[in-house]
Amino acid sequence: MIRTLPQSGLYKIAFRFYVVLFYIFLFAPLIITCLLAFNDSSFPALPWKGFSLDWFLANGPDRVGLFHDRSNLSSIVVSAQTAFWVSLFSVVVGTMGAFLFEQEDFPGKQGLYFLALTPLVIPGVILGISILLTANSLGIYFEDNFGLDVPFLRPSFWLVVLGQFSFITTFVLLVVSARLKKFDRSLEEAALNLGASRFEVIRYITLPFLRPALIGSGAVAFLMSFENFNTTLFLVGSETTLPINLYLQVRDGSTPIINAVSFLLIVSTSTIALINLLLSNRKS
Amino acid sequence: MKNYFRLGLLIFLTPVLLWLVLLIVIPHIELLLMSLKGTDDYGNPAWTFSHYATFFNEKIYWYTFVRTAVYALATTFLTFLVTFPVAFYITKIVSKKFTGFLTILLLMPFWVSELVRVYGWMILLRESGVINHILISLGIINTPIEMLYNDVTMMMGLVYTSMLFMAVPLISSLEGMDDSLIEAAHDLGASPPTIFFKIIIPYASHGITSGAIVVFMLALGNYLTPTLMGGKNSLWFTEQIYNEFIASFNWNQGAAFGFLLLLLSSFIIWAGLKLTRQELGRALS
Amino acid sequence: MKRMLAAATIAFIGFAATSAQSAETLKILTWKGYAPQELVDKFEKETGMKVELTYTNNEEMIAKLRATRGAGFDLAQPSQDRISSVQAEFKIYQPMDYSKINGDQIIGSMLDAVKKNTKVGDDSYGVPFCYGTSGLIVNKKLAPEANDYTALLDKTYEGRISYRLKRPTLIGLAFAMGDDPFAKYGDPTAYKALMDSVAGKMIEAKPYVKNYWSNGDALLEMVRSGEVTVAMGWDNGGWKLHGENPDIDFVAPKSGALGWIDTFAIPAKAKNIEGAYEWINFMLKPENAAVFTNAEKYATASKGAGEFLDKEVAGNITRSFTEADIDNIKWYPPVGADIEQLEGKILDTVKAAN
Amino acid sequence: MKNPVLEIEHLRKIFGNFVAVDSLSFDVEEGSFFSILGPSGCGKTTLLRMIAGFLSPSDGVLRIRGKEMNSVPPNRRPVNLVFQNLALFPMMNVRDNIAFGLKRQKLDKKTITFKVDSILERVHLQGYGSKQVAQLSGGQKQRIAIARSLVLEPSLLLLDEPLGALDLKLREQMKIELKKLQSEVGTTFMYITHDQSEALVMSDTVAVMNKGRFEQIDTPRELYSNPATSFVAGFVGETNILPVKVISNNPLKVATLFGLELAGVTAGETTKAKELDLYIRPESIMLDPDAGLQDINKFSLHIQNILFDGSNTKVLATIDKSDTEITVALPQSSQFAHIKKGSVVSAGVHADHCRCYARG
Repeated sequence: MIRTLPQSGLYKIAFRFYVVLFYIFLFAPLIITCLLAFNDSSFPALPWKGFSLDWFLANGPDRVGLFHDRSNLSSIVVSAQTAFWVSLFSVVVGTMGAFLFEQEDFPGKQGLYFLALTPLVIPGVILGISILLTANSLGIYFEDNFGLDVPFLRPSFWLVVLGQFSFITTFVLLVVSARLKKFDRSLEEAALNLGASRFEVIRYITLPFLRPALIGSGAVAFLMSFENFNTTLFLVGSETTLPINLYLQVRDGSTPIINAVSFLLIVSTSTIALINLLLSNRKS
Repeated sequence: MKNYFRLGLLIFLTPVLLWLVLLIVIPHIELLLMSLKGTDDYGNPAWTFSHYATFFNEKIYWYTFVRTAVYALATTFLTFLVTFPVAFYITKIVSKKFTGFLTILLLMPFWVSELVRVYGWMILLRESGVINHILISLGIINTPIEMLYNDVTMMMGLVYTSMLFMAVPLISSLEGMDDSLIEAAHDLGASPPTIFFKIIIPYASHGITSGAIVVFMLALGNYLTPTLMGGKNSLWFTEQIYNEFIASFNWNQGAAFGFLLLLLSSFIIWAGLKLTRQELGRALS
Repeated sequence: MKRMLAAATIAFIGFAATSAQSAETLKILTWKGYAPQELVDKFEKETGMKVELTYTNNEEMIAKLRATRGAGFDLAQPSQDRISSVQAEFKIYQPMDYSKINGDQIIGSMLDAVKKNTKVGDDSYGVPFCYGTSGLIVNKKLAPEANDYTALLDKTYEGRISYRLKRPTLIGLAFAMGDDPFAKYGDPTAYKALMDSVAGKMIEAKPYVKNYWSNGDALLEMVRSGEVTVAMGWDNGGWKLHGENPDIDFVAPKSGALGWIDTFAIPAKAKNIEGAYEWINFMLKPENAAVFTNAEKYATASKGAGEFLDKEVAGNITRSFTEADIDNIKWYPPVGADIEQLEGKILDTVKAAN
Repeated sequence: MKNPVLEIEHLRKIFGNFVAVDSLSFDVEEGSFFSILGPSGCGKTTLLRMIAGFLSPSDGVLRIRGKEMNSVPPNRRPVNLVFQNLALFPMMNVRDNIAFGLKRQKLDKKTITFKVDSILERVHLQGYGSKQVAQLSGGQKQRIAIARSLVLEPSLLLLDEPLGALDLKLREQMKIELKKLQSEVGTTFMYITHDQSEALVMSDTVAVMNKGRFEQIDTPRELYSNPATSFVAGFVGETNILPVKVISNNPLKVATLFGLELAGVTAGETTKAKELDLYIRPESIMLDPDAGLQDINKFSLHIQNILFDGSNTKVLATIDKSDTEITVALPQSSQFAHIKKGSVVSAGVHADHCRCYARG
């Protein structure tokens, strides 16, 4: 049954076979996507026509490689900027939320906590349209009554940031809360007792303790934002994020340039994951 | 002394309240209001339930609605079936040396955008795709088979997309399980199925619930996978909403659909939690 | 120190990120292929502006501009029949100042037609850019008989049929059934009855459809690879494929190809209005328009472009259209929002049907 | 009393309906080792946290060196607390832990280094500055926690059962070390414990606390030999308790339930009750007493069991022919080596050691 109990040979082999199949299932689409980024063909399909870096380097007129494709490059930049602001805001507010729910007491706390969890169970599409509708109504209101045109109340960079922030914050809140639960409150009292102000307690004691959770949740927030499609779809303005841009291309028909983008994404994220793994291994 | 701590409360409470009220509560009230706005017979703005009436009167809308819900539930169950053995293998069977490695390997594909993963499947499965190419060159088939654009493929895509969110809670709850529980059950003469159903599943139920909630939500609210991998029959409710907003310019109708989807997801999650006697707060943390 | 450096780097990235947009840009909401890289480069060199393109289609273009209330973009390219009703309801465009348009480079009759069709109140909103037809893209070797929209419902081509689940398909099939849907725009009840019967036929023939394509290149790839032999699509797509494979070509359906004109329209809150006019005039310059037509095979509204065209491009029309076919082109009249809503529901029904 | 460091008047703390600390008034003398001894839940931690400032009193006044503290936040009070679980900061090394409070006082680096080094020396941990907290042993952590507070030279050092987590041997050792340390540095220590031996061994003054009130404040010796209440008599040190009936007053004569008559003294609050509790310490029972001793109650003991524990060996025995079992200390001299299970021994106890309290 488990490693310490005797297992029949068939059981072991069947299990191992299943797990191998599972991992093949898991990686097949990614590997094939990466490989075809180097196929010297105009379509992301077999047969293999030879190795080529065209889809990264070519500069027209028949093929435009990723490094010369302005729309894809700029959407990568837009996504990175979005993810940067989203992770910054959500880590700040999520951490404050964690402090609020773990360390403070006030009437209605349970209800508010429940409310803070709901973004996880609201479909992203709904979140996107409800924020779009609100921003739109507010925008029209300001325009009609004050003649003001508030730029972030229409589909735009900052509306995307707000939309993603609205649910990613809950993830940060959960991760930081889990860490904060393990925090020994007497450390705080000890610091207060040694003369630290409340701010100094947070600065020198609580935040250093939370640091792994902050970094971890920040990284997750960055990736969630970088990848987000459902919420962004309705909020995106003229600055298209990478997933939206890729979607338009996949829907419109695909050239191996999408494979090239995917290859970059896969390689860079796995590198980050590996570095992360190595670092955490060395620490422990 | 009192004020001292109240100030702290205020500093923490304000941004959280701003976030929840401005970005969650008000937008959903607006969604509800929008779904109730319409025009009366003379074309003046009026409150109306007509958008909800449309939903119930047009067979096709609630058909899609039910279909989406059923498929999302099925996806959740299938995802559990597919990932549980792997989670079990990683935590309980494979030698401990490989546990970390296999877990990382399991997580890696999910760092890549859902779109890229779906795109990978499209390259593999389409009629002129890689699998067909290989099958033909191996002589197994003569003419290519279209494997994309049908419900089975779409389900597979949904399962693939959401596996991680089932695997992680399963692994963490199984990891927390002491092997000696299984050893003790074995020692007391329990058969493997008994151990599985009486010991392991109840122990992992917390992880199963939280995984199931997230997977269900992701499947229900998915837009990419059904649109790109689903076939000519596979209208998904989110696509319906998108169409109302984008193609038909009928925001009020779209808002009504959105609100119905929200009700549906809340109801199913509520029912699921009630059935398994768990609480949202615990299940998600 | 290390920490301060890290903080500074992060702050720098963040700010660099948000302030990088300051150079004068021209944001165009357009169709894929309507702004070839070659012309963008040339325009940027001439004016020093930076061009940003967002690819979209008619529906999304309108939805996006509605949501932004006409902001975020400096120029849009909707079809001429999709402007007036949307403008009347949502006011997302600003009146076109025709004095800033170099009218001499535009085919006169087409400019007048667009002015007339995009008129709301006293103002008009569109300038023609290119035109074309929807009809059939056929692999003549594999489907020699396909010459009307009805081929899309034909069991002979089972699993080899593709069309867009959008209004042109409904309209084309309605014409093929011997009716005139455009005549019924004014009578929603009659229009609905007609479209219901079209939808009935489509649902009946649904098992023969391979998939519903949603945008150009995907379809072309399926036809190119032989996955699809009969499709409803744009003429330029068929002609593009004809260049690669002579078996494939655009076929003008017997009951009439559907003619559309795509335009330039300036969103209500465009920032770079001068740039938008410059772009319009630039794109309609005969030599530039010819570059576009040679690359994308769309017919241009530019008057003098003919002499710059490749021979093979010029030959496309005569190959696909007889005189009678050209006379038989059904040009889209402006369409109302009620008609589009009604069609949306019918299309949903078709998609969801088993 | 010379300078009191801490003065407390009518201090109360109420949680809902529960009175945790009930109108306490007491002073703590400068430079003394003051312990509060009481069972868990008696309110001693609440009292301590009010002094440290983590709880605000419901009523009453709290002064340190004559300054009222009620409205002073914990980080401004001249008291420091050694936590039950020590609360050493795991994210800092030993030096940073000790320097934490000094840095908050914005002292310059040189002074901080100097102070940290000298306090490390004082607790015999020179050279441990760069160690991580996790690398220290239990006793070392203990000393670091105390050093971290002492380095701030507080008016009053509060210690909340800091030895609780240590094993027995180490605890014994630390008791002595703490006592020595206190007399060396001269800081006033206020020590909280439920372990009577810690309180008795280290303190100058012990307050026995029960249900939010002090039962007795006294020196350890007085507390042990002259407990003011039945609670103190029962809580401090080991004791045998026998229910008795009063036969006559002046001099007091009582009878146990099985009929043994004993001469005794009354203690604690005077009472007219006919039924009292008789407290006899195990070590006040003499085995084979000299026949010539005066005022001795005599009886025989039937030895049931011998609980050997070195110098602390005791026997369990029943009195006369009853079922009532008492504990008697057995000095480890050869004189009593013959006593075995089943032996019958004559015994006596001085009337002054038969202390009768009202039944509580």
